[in-house]
Amino acid sequence: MPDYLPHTEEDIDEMLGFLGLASLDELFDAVPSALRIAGGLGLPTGIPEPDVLARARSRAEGNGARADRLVCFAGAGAYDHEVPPVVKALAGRSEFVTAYTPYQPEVAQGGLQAVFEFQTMVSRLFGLPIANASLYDGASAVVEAVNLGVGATGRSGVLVSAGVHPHWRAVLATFAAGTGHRLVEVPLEDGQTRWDAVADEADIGAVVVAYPNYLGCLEDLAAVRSLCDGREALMAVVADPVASAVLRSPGDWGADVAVGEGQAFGTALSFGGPYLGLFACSQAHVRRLPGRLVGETLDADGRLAYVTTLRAREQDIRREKATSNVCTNQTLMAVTAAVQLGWLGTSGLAEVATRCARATRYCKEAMSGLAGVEPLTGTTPTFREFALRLPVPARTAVERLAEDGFLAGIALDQLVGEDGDGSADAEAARRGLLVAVTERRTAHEIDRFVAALDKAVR
Amino acid sequence: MPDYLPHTEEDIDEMLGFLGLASLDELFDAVPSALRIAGGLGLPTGIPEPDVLARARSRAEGNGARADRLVCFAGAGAYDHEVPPVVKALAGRSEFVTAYTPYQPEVAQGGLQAVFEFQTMVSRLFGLPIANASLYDGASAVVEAVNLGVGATGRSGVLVSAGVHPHWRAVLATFAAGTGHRLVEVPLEDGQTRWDAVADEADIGAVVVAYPNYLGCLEDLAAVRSLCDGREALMAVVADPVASAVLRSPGDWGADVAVGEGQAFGTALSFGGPYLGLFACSQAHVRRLPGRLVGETLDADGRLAYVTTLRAREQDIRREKATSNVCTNQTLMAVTAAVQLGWLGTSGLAEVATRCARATRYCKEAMSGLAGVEPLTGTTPTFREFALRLPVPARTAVERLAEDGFLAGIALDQLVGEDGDGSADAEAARRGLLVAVTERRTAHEIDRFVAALDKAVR
Amino acid sequence: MTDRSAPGGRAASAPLVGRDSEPTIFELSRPGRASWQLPTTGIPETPLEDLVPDNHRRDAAVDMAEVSERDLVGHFTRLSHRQYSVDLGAYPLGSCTMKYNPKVCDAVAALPGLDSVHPGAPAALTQGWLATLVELEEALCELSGMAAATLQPAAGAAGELTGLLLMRAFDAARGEQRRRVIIPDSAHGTNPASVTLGGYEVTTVKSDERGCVDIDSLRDALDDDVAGMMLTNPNTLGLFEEDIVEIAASVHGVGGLMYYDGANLNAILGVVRPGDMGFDIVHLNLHKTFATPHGGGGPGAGPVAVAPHLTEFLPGPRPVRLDDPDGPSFGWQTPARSIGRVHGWHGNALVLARALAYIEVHGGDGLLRVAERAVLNANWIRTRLHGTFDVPFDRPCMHEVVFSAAALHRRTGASAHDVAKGLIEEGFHPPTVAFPLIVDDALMVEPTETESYETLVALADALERVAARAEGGQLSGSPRTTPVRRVDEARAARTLIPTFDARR
Amino acid sequence: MTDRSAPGGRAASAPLVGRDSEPTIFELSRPGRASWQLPTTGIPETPLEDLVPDNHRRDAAVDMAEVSERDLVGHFTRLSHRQYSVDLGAYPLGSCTMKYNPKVCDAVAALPGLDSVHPGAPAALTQGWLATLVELEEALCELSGMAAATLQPAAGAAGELTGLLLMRAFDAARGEQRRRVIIPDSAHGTNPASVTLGGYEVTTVKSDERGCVDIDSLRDALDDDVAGMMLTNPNTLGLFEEDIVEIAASVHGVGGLMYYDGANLNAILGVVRPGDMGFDIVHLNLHKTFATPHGGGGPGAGPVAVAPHLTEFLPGPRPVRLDDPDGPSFGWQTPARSIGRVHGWHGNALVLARALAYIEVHGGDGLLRVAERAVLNANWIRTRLHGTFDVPFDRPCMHEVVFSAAALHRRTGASAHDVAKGLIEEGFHPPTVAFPLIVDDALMVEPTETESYETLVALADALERVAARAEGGQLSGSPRTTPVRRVDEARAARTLIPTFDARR
Ligand SMILES: Cc1ncc(COP(=O)(O)O)c(C=O)c1O
Ligand SMILES: Cc1ncc(COP(=O)(O)O)c(C=O)c1O
Repeated sequence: MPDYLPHTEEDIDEMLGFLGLASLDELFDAVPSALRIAGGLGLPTGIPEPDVLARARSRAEGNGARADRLVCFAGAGAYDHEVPPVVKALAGRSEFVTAYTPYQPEVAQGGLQAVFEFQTMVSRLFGLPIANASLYDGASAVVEAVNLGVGATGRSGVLVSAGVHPHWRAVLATFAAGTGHRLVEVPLEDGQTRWDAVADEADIGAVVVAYPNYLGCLEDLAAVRSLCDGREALMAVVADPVASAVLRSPGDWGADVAVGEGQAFGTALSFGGPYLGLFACSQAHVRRLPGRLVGETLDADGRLAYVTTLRAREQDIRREKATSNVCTNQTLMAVTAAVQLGWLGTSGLAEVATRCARATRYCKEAMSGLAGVEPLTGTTPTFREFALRLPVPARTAVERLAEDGFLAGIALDQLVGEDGDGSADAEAARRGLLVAVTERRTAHEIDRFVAALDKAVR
Repeated sequence: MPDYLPHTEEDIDEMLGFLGLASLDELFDAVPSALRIAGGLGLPTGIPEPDVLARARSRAEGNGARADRLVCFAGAGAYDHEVPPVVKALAGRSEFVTAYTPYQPEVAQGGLQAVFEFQTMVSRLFGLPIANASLYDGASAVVEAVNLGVGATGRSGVLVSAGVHPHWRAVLATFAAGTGHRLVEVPLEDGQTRWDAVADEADIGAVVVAYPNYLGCLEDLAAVRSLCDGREALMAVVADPVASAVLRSPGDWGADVAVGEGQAFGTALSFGGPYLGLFACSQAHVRRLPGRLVGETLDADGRLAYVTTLRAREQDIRREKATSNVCTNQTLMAVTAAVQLGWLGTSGLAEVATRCARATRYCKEAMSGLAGVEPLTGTTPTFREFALRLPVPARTAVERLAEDGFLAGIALDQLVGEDGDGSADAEAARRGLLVAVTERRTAHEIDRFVAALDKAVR
Repeated sequence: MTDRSAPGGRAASAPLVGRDSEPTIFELSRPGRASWQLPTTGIPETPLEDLVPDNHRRDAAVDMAEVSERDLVGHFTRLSHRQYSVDLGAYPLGSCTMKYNPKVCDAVAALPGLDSVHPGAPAALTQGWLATLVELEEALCELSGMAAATLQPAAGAAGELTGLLLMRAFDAARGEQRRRVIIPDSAHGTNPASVTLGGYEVTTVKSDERGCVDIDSLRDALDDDVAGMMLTNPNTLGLFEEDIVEIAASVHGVGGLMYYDGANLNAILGVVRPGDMGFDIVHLNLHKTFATPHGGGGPGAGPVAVAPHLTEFLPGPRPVRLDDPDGPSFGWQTPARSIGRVHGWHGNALVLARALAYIEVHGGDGLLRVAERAVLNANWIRTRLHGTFDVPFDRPCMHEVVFSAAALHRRTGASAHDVAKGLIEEGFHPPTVAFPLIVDDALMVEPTETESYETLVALADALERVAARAEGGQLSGSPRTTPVRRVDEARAARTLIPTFDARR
Repeated sequence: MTDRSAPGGRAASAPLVGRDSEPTIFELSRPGRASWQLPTTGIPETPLEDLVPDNHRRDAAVDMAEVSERDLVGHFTRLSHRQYSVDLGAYPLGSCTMKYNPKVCDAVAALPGLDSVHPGAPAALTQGWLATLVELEEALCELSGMAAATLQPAAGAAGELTGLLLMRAFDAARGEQRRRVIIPDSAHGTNPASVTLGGYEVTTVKSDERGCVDIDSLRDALDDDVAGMMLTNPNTLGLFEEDIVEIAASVHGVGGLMYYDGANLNAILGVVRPGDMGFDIVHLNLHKTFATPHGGGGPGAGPVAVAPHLTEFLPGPRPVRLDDPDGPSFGWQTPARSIGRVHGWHGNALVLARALAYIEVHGGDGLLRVAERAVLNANWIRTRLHGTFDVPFDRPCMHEVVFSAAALHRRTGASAHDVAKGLIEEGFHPPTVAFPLIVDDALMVEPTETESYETLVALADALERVAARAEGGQLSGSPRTTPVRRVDEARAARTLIPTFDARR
């Protein structure tokens, strides 16, 4: 059966002859024979495409949680938003999909311009003049924001609100082991960060706050700005970009850096990746910007052209002194986001955000009426996600609701840590359910969901 | 909610102003007001895309016979062949999909060259030097073949083998009402045409035979050629293009015209359309060729170029004297076929045909062993399809087997006519089941199918 | 410039990096290379010799191109870069209605539950498809003002022929055998061709100085040998036949039927219905009005809707609603005096599904907006270019406008054809040229409703620049910027090379 | 030539009909136009004022482009025509492994049962995904000769950093705090950058005259402050480090770990495994070796596989097989001394699914063929162009070969950069230039296994023509045939315009 290799027997013979070799094996003469794999790899032999597809389909059948089967109320940074066929068709064009990083701008104007437009859109959304061409995901964008903050101030202390997504804080902590940043977690109360709890912390280079935070709550960013002013620390806002469509922008609140997860703009749930790390900052920090940046310029004929720029920051030139080690990023998702935002436009973007807020309010109100169910974050305003305290473990509720056709949300203890630590907090987390409601959810779905939850928690 | 119309209110005002009109309504002043629709169309108002998709999905759910749910043993001119993702990706490129007929060759070289390649492939497959750019489907190709034959000979009698697909014969008959052709059906015996039954027919312009015929049987084309020679009639072969990959080509048998249904080359079952009418003929008849033809030429710089040619045959120039009224054809399916045949190549095309023959043989042998089940066409060799006589009505068998997960085939009486005519033949047809087995069917599927049939006919 | 048609994986043949030709797939081919992969089946590998009798078996495999999947992809992707399309830019081909087609319709047509259904499966297992067809038929009847429709015809021309056979059947049923069908001289070429195939003779009536059917000529042509008249309205000049009621009455007066060529329906969606104008038979070009992409030449679909007195003749079997509360909701039915099948199965089903999606997403309100914007756009172009080209029939048009470059031609030697080639250099696909035949050097512009005001302005600016270049005698070398320059059509017909094998 | 960036639906900005610029989407925008459509939900239309407190609400909507769906499609389709890609032609970028990616992998990634799964759904509802991840991990371990792997890292560089943190954790667990990591001077830039982020200092060792690690320099650099060494093998010159066993032994000898940068794994698939060479930590660039299309810059995936002594430090939670015969087959587990998460969820899952499909379709046998053909192609190019460009380290290479245009540069003034631009005019994407840094005027060619012999010949011919043009001093104006000509990179950095709003 053919594979993807075009070499005919004659090709191989002719090429080997040209090289003066007798066999393909001799190509590997440099490899010490003692190291060579004897008897072939311990992998099955290749199977034809249709069989591969059939296997993938059967695995896919094993995913009960498909959004086309369970109505999705899960969020926590990954949202079931509308992606129209037109966006898939455009972002899926093979020129965008099968290109490399635009090292040769003359034949990469298409991708470069799309990223330039993406940068402009992110810059406008976050209210900051500089936005890069993407990072891996929201988590990695937070890491880079902290690195920038510490690098810019020379102070390694970082205040991190506990409202930042638990996974992202975990990633921050992992990488801080290398960079040596001193992360100080700032606790929440009723869904808002208690900055006063860390009033004594000194030597702070950056303050990180999420807006809205992972419990869906709006934080007081004016307070964060003055905290930063007082300490000459950089203010880094982890912004939900859909919320940013109706909330005051990070830039407007005075943020130096704004980061976020861009999955909501045209990328499927995809079991968590590839997603899209958004990164924007003020002009002052452009030379510390991680990742790639596209700029406008002219060609030899004076014609407008685009090119990756300020390359001197990057590791291929700067090596161990680079501002970041990011090389391959998530350009295709950035192009996708540009297409999706182009499709939404000014009114559609606002409309999606407004509809999310409406649907969330509708759902939250209905749920608060259920016996034994109460909001976890008191009366703090939430945007498109909220946390409930259930009378039963949230995991149990999720399990039961799956049988009724709903992915009910994310059990907080699953998000916070795999096992919990047996404390009272852990017990609270076990009963916490995080529910997200996007513009795709209908009143009918929500009504049924509320009824099913009512039944499930009895 | 936005629709697809780009006009803003200001655009409309400005444009109306430029035209000196006060309202959009005035654009229709030429339409007598008595005729104007009062109170709008009796259609629902528009619904947004996601709702449209949801409705289409729910209709799709209503199709139990989807080939992704029922294992498909149905054929009769529409086959469940392998179409790889790469063919869908290429044939689905929007440049091919959203272009018009190539009236301006300078900006249509892509589509023109693809059709030129398609013509070459069909010409090679059918063993005839001329092939057109496609007709609507197999049925319409037969009609055009007959029109060409009658036109070329000036004789309106046409011998049509009863082995030609019953629907296609029906279409022939429908259109013969206009053209006045005298169609003479030639009966089958054991799946082969009894030409002797029409030995006395005179004034014959064309003889039409299918190879293999709709019951899957191979016909004696040498006999047809001598029949045509004796009457100076044109020999028109309705060829299954997959079978042509391993059978002697129509051209090789001496056919003047070869037509066929090209769905098997990359087009989905699609509930019967759009499919692809294949048409090839000898050099002698090129000026009677129906439909479009792409030819090679040069541009002003002497560069190779493609263009639709011999346009003088076509109705936009020839009007009532045109060789055919076909204007819009099935170019996209022709391009698809070129891609699919490019993917198959010499070896793959032969392989598909061989595998069909093998799978059919495997299935036929297993079925002939079933109690009460016997082949309908005796020992006549069949290729990738065969007919069985069942002890129960075939429709009943199809119904029962659907419950076991199979689309068991096509009940012959359904194919021959909606209601049958109550005769003994009709009774035979009622118990006839036409089974097709493509290269996609596995031994396991066939074994299960045979077992299920065994159960179903008891 | 040389004609390098070298094999190898260069993108040179894509316009992106130059204007070299793309070799044919046969030139990229190399024996022994392949890209197919087929499923594992476990079926015994019986040799072909045991499966096909010797006298039927071909000696050698059919020689196809042999390429790797990589080269297949390169080849067709590069070809696609040599092809203009609606998705790349405006395509103002008159009579063709090259509007933008919403991608949601593609998504509907690609649903596995629609595209993988065998057409011969029993009705009980295809209820979703039957519902699709019936709902579409009902919508088309509402839009055309007719009683019932067949969805079988695969294109407009197939619809025309179907309609003419319906006329025949109607005639025959009343014991007549009329011989003539009237068409205006402005009619599309498929009309007369279909008339012939329908077994009728064409009687052509002239257009008057307003571009409409000349009523007197029509009256002269009418007698009881006339089976009917074929007409588009708006006609192929983009003009509404204001006397349509009178025309229909005259034809009906001699016992003829009125046939509506629906290729121009886009102009009157929701405004006026063919049935209300007096038509008895209507074909609709779904690939024009209802946004099926044209596929570079097809597929389309040409359903035919008819007035009550003709429904019993419609092709069958037809998808119908059933009444049985216990059985399935939809089934097949063949009308009592059906003319028979006109398609191998049920018509171009996926095109029909797209059309239904298009109608649903627009709704009755949206379809009216379609017509309004289409007509607005055409009139804006007409008025704007009024001084640049002649407008032979100079009054408000419907969805398209026919200019004439005849005066320009006489003055500068640049024909409509040259103008078209000049416009290509400006980045636009040209309008239709040389149709309708009754206008010398016709340039037929149909902007469609999906083009924006800015695009219209840019198009008009471009046409003005081209006209100015014509005055300067600079058009003959156009286009210069395309993958190939002006193509020698005469040579193609003279030295016919219809396949790679015919190349010398 | 003017820089007309006019709005309007022209395809002029597509190379098909010319070289005009495509306006930005913001220039195509017009207030009030839109293309979004959202589902009908029946949810009460509470005003935003009641949903978001005043002090949090923004005053005005974010100003985005406002275009119709038609213009959106035109814009991005035209942009796509201004973008080179593997699907259009050969892309011999050294170190990047731009092979053709089978479309079947795209089809797998697009399955609704994979791409619509929420990453936070419980394990019981995501068994198919867990199976995918576990099977991929097992295959990668077999290919690399390692014991276990994390699939979380989103790209090669993320994998590197993960690997360095594993080193730290390993060090810490044995109560040490080593400070240095050794890398060769030929290493990819991400290596040193990752070392810094991992909290280590970089010690660079020189390459010897054969292009390999200089063993003596290495020995000099080694002491018990060395946490480990990062190496690719074949190295970035495309050469196999023949002394790898000795190198590994030396590093292990001082208690250091060996890190394998798997970006070049394509060369040795099925031939030799990093584990067998003595490596302890291996990252794999799935987007290079395992055929995920590179997306114009990403996404990729950089799983990290480790030897048994490091598995307990791997990031978590990890997908694992479970033993419980009654429960689900797969679950999540966090290793005892895990360094923690390195990704927001589970890694670039759809990329991982593609890689598994790629491995399955090739199988163990096919992957060996991949390596053989890749190496064959590179050596053919090396030998063929041997006389045209210098080959600084002139001996059999693996999957890529580094030429130097230094001599040509001195002689003619044409740099590697100029050669690259000249090659574009020939229809090919250029090789990597200016990397690796230790070669002057480097031209690094990696043909990959999916390019045919004919393509190699065409590429070599083209490079020879370019070299000849360089001798004739004709390269400085290249490329002439592209949508834009040579781009002023310095100006972009000098006058930074990173957004449309920064345009003056
Ligand atoms: C006015 C008119 N009538 C009829 C037709 C024929 O339709 P089709 O091409 O679908 O056969 C066309 C198509 O161009 C047309 O424009
Ligand atoms: C040798 C080598 N190492 C590491 C990398 C970094 O991988 P990534 O771009 O996936 O981060 C690359 C990518 O170009 C490479 O070529």
